[in-house]
Amino acid sequence: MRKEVILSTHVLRAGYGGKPVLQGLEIEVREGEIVAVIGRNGVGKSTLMKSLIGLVPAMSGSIVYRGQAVELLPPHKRARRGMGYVPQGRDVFPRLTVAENIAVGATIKGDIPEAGRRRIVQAFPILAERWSQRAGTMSGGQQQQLAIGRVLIADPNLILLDEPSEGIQPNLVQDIARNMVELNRSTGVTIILVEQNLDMIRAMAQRCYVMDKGRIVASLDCAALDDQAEMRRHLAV
Amino acid sequence: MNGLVSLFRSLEGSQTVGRGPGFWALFAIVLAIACAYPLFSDGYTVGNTVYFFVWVFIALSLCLIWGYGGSLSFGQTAFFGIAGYGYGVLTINFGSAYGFTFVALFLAIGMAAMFALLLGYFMFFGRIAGVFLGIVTLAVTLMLERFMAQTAGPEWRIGSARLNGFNGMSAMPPLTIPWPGGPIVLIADIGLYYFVLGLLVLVYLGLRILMNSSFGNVIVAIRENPERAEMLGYDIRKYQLITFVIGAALAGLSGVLYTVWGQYITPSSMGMTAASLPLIWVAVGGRSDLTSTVIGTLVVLAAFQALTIYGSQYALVFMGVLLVLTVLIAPNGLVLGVMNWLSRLISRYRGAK
Amino acid sequence: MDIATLLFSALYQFGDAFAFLVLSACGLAVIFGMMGVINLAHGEFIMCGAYVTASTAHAGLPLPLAILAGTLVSALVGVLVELVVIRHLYERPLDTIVATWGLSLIATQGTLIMVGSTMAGVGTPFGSFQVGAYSYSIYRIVLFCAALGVLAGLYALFNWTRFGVLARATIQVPHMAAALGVDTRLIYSLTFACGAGLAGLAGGLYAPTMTLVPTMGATFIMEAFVTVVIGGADVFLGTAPAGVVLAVIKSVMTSWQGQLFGQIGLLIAVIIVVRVLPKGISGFVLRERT
Amino acid sequence: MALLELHDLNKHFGGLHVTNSVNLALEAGEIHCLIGPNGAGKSTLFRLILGEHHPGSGNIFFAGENITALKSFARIHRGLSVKFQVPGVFKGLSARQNLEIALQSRHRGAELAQEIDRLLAFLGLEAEQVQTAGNLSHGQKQWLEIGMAISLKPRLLLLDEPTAGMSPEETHMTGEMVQRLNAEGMTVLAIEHDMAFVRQVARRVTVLHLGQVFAQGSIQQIVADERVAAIYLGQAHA
Amino acid sequence: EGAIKLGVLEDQSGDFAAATIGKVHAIQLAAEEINKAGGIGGRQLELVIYDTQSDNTRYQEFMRRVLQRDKVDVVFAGFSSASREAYRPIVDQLNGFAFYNNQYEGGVCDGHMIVTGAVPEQQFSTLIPYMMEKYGKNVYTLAADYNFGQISAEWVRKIVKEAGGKMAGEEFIPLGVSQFSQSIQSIQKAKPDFVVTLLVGTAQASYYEQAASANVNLPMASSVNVGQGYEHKRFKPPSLKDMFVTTNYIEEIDSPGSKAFLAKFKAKFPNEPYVNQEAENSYLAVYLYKQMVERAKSTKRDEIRKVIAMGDVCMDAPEGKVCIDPKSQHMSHTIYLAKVGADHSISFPKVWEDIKPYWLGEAGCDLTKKDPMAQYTPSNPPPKP
Ligand SMILES: Nc1ncnc2c1ncn2[C@@H]1O[C@H](COP(=O)(O)OP(=O)(O)OP(=O)(O)O)[C@@H](O)[C@H]1O
Ligand SMILES: Nc1ncnc2c1ncn2[C@@H]1O[C@H](COP(=O)(O)OP(=O)(O)OP(=O)(O)O)[C@@H](O)[C@H]1O
Ligand SMILES: NC(N)=O
Ligand SMILES: [Mg+2]
Ligand SMILES: [Mg+2]
Repeated sequence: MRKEVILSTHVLRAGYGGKPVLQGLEIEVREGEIVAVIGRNGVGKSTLMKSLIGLVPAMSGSIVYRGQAVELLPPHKRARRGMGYVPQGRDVFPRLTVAENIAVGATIKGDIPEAGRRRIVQAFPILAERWSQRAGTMSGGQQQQLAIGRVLIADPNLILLDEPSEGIQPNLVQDIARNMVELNRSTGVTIILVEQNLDMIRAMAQRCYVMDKGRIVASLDCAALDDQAEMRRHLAV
Repeated sequence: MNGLVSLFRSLEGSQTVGRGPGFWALFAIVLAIACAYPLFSDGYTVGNTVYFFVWVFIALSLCLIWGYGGSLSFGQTAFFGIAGYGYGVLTINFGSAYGFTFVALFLAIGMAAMFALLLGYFMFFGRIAGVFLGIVTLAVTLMLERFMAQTAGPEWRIGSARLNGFNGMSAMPPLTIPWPGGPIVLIADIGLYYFVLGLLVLVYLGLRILMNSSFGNVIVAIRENPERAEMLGYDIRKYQLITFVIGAALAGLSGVLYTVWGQYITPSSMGMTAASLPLIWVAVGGRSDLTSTVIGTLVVLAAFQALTIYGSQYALVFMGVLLVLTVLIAPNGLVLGVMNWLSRLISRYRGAK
Repeated sequence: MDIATLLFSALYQFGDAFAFLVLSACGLAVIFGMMGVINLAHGEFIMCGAYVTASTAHAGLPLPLAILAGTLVSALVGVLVELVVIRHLYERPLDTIVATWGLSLIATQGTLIMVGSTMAGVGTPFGSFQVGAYSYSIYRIVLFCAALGVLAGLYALFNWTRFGVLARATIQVPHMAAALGVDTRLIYSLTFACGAGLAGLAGGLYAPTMTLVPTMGATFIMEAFVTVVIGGADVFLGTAPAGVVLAVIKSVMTSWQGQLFGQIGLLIAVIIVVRVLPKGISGFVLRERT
Repeated sequence: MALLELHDLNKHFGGLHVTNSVNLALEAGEIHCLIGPNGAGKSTLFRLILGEHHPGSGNIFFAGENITALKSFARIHRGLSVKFQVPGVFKGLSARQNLEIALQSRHRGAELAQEIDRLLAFLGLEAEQVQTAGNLSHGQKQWLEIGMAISLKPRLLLLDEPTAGMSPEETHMTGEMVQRLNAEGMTVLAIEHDMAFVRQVARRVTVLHLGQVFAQGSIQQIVADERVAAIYLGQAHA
Repeated sequence: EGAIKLGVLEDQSGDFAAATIGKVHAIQLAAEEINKAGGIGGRQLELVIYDTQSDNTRYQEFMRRVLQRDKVDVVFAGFSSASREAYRPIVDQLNGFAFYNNQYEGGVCDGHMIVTGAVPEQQFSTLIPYMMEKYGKNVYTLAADYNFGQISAEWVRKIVKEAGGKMAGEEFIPLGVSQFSQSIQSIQKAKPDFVVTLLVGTAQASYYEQAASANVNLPMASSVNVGQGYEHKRFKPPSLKDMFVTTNYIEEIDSPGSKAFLAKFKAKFPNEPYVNQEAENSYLAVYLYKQMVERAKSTKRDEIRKVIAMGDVCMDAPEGKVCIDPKSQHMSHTIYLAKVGADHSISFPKVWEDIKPYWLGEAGCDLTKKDPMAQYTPSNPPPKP
């Protein structure tokens, strides 16, 4: 039996200051899937993620999440319905400690759940080591780990990951990919992944949207990523 | 001809709104009107316009330091006051003969600039930035005010000039041009009007050239990201200090002109209210553009005066409402907002053609 | 005069200066430190608290309840102001200078028009006590205790409660806080209300000891700003030590050379502290970690 | 003679020993990559070289001159330039203005305009030149910052994760760019986690771990080093 | 000939509003009465009123406006001395004519100005000796730290010394200060017999409440409180207990003239919180102006000054008889000693009639001969001819 559609967009247009970046974009993601979104710099991948979580308002079109239209909801309500967002560039709270950053991530849970805490410090031991360091003083890669941990703590149903491998050491990229896949297997969490790191996509995603100029131009099987000709056709610079 | 073109080119650039023949034609028209209108107007209007012009210099100084340079300064009125008192002390002691009032004008501005050099060195080389800069400058200003306010006693005199405490210093001679047939005294009327208008045009154009030069670029770069600017090899402290001193000189010019206009200067010119008003004018106009600052300052001054005249007890309430609405409706400042909107309209119109 | 009397009088003067500095500054510190908003209408929130306290006291409410009423009304006005004006300005904090300046004009003149140019005072409760040759007002001790209480309460609120963490997160990266499920609008409203309420509390507490006029807020402003600046961006690590340092400077300078020196001493302290610790006291405390 | 020499550089943050007696010599004309786990102290080392942080002890020599006590801008004047890990563009200014500010100390007038155009084309940002830099996408900001860094024509270019957020093709292009600049005589020190890039450009690689130089050698030697695989590369690259 | 225009520049908002709104009302009342009774020499009196918002620059703007644009015949302007000094150069420059209807530190010797308020020699030469006789010779002064406070304190010092007393201490308080714990202690330490409080502005008035709650319990003497800021009405009793004030008018004065004035005032402005001395000064100034214009048959300043020079410009004001001194163009007053009781009721232990503003004239200011357009102080007197 095919799983339910957890998230879909219909002719979604969204952008900044009246100028749409997303030009009638359509995606459909099923429960438990890991879907990657790829595309060149500036085509609108991050804009898509932001409009899914609600940080960039939809100008027209709709976003349906678990059967309900959410495009008019503010971000915090979407988060409360189970969406989690790891932004590009990390955006940790610089003057809060690691612990406090995670506490904010856990806001919809109330307190930091002990099980969740154990899970993330297992995945990212550095977080436990630096539990009361101010996040702004962590190294780039440490911040990235914190940003991911901060979202996982709330047990989201859908995780929006915007270039999570950026700035992370290679062996940890593999670990993160493995961890996320494991999480996906064990909890059925759905993941939308924007990535440039093909290894990570291969390690995680089953399906892959190719984006260009604010539209989805192809939906591929991730196996196709190895097909140089196919890739060049879509991502030609 | 080529020189003229390159002069115009240096007046335009990405740091200032307004370019091209259209803008300069408008500028020429406005200037012509400004030159002609005293001939058709009464003494009060002319004197009052001079009064408005006087404040434009301090507004421009803040536009430079805050709008372009990103350093919030509550200290402009300190420079204003120092130069005002400086002019008073000099001219009361040495009189107005042989054009000394103009020497005093420059010396007084020099005093303000020197003070700014000292204060600025202390702040910028101590890497004080942001609100802290605003507060240090405010503290200095208030200290000057408190100090001057208590100088009523006879012991507070410099030469024959009594500082005269809170009541303020008065009876300094106005600007006086020595002339064969008897000196020409520039009281707050046509003479002073043309003098101040001339200064205003010079300062405005001069600042346009400055801000569109590579110096201006660096100033703006420091506002946007001081660390990056330094990593491009600019000694940001020097640039900030120079801007601060230029700004102080402009504020000082304002102070001297104010003193000359009313033959009066008082510690309350350096008080909390006086310190915040230029911020208001500049912010309402649009702090990151010279033209907006000039227009904005004149508009706010005129509007507030008109409100005070016709608004009776509601005047201050209206002013408050006006300020709040401006900030809410025109995020970049009223004048800059309107100008941007106009230029969008024009480019759309051009595009349609 | 014996040492004990001298010591007590020095302590009393210190406590008095401390209370005034801290109570003046707390509301401002919360709004500036937490939200980055420079609230030039701070004095008017104080005035609001004082006016409400005085009028409810005239109406027969016991003073503590009247002060509570003053605090609450100020907080409510704060919510309103936040909703209508401040909310739209978080992206451009410098514009809040203009907006709050405007609000302060409206508040001062509006009060003058609606309530009149003065309001009758309520009188200071509790009377006085004698130590050595001097007699002191008991109420001043109450003010000192109130200042300590407010500091402790604030510290607990912002460091030990979830609200505190969420508020600080919201101020730092608002969009990210929202994306993590924080209702940022609510947080903003509550924080601003907290600052406004604290200003109102200061007004209410000082109402019995002061002239009640629409412009009364102005007399708190300088002390408030000075304390906040010396404290630095982190309200809770900064305000208390700043209050201590400044109260010492102020009370020593004032008793030595009079009020003018007390005030000039404060201003010089600002300049020196900012020069030595460009990020204020809290910046210094946190320097290792930033 | 080495262009850049670090002698026993130490830096502490509170109790954390972030760089621990780092010694490093960079020959003029080489492309050197600095790799190492997150938090190893790589970015901190850059900040020390640039004068953003000051070392607790140790010395920095650039072209034979001890620059340890110089202010940042003075080091830039000596011929250093940097692209930071988190792009620090002038957010409120257009992309074009950003480049103008970087280029104006070396070019004037019409020549400056041409130079900007050339650079914009080179960075692929022509379409975005009037866009406010703060509104560029992450990758575009990276490109812009790289453009600003190279426009100073430094003797030593420091790149902190230049290809983060770039697609494989773009990473490759960046590599080619670095090689071209190097051919023109620029020495490059780059921090990267992207091994494809490191393989492409690096002649020598230094691995930093826990603030110490952990290994050094050619890329082949480093990749073959099991200890490096254990702490950093993992199996995929081994 | 049209109406006679009287410009009014007073602070109806801002810091000083509490003490000055009543001045505007008093002028309006007088103008209405005069106009009902046929005007000034048959010409109606027209008021041109601007709110100067307790802001010196507004005085400068509007003084120009009333003189040049509105072309008024005379201006009534100013509360604080700073505001007066701000507009005075403009009046001089534009050859205007202005009344300053305020009690102040004294010393303005300017032919373009008439001052109807009381000056230190009138208030202190009466008050200080009385207090010293009654309470003792050890005097402490607490004064606002600006011209008014400093010059008044100088007067107090001089008079105390002349009367064989001694200054137990002196403190000057910057304007806007509202906290007095340390000052209160300094006073207690000095153990004076009474305190002269020359506190100006609403903030400084907080002293009384704070001193009372610390149980200072010393008699107080003032030339400025009660008469100007009606503190006895605003503070809860007994904080002003045993305060003695010399004033030329307050609404409690129980003479027929005062009662009639008060009745008319309250009828027209029922919400007026208090009718203070500045209101009465302003009120009588309008009538004084009427008299002078009618006698001069002109509104020209020079003609009016000729009338003043005769030395008999007097009138029966609500306070009693007042006359203009030709040398200084200041006014003689009836000085009332007001005593504030424990319940804040006012009694008048003593009244001095026809106290002259003698100092300027004696020091060498003679406007009938020479117009220096300057302000002098006891330590900076006019140059001897
Ligand atoms: N705040 C903003 N205001 C205006 N335009 C923006 C803003 N943010 C991004 N853009 C523009 O929108 C387009 C898409 O940006 P987006 O960040 O979605 O790209 P992206 O696909 O994520 O690129 P990258 O791979 O570089 O992260 C870009 O051209 C960018 O310049
Ligand atoms: N101001 C500071 N206060 C405390 N610790 C700091 C500070 N700055 C950096 N650190 C710590 O120093 C270590 C080195 O940081 P650095 O940014 O140099 O790492 P990096 O090697 O660049 O890592 P990445 O690859 O993740 O960017 C980290 O553990 C970081 O948490
Ligand atoms: N004139 C006064 N009281 O300032
Ligand atoms: Mg992106
Ligand atoms: Mg790094």
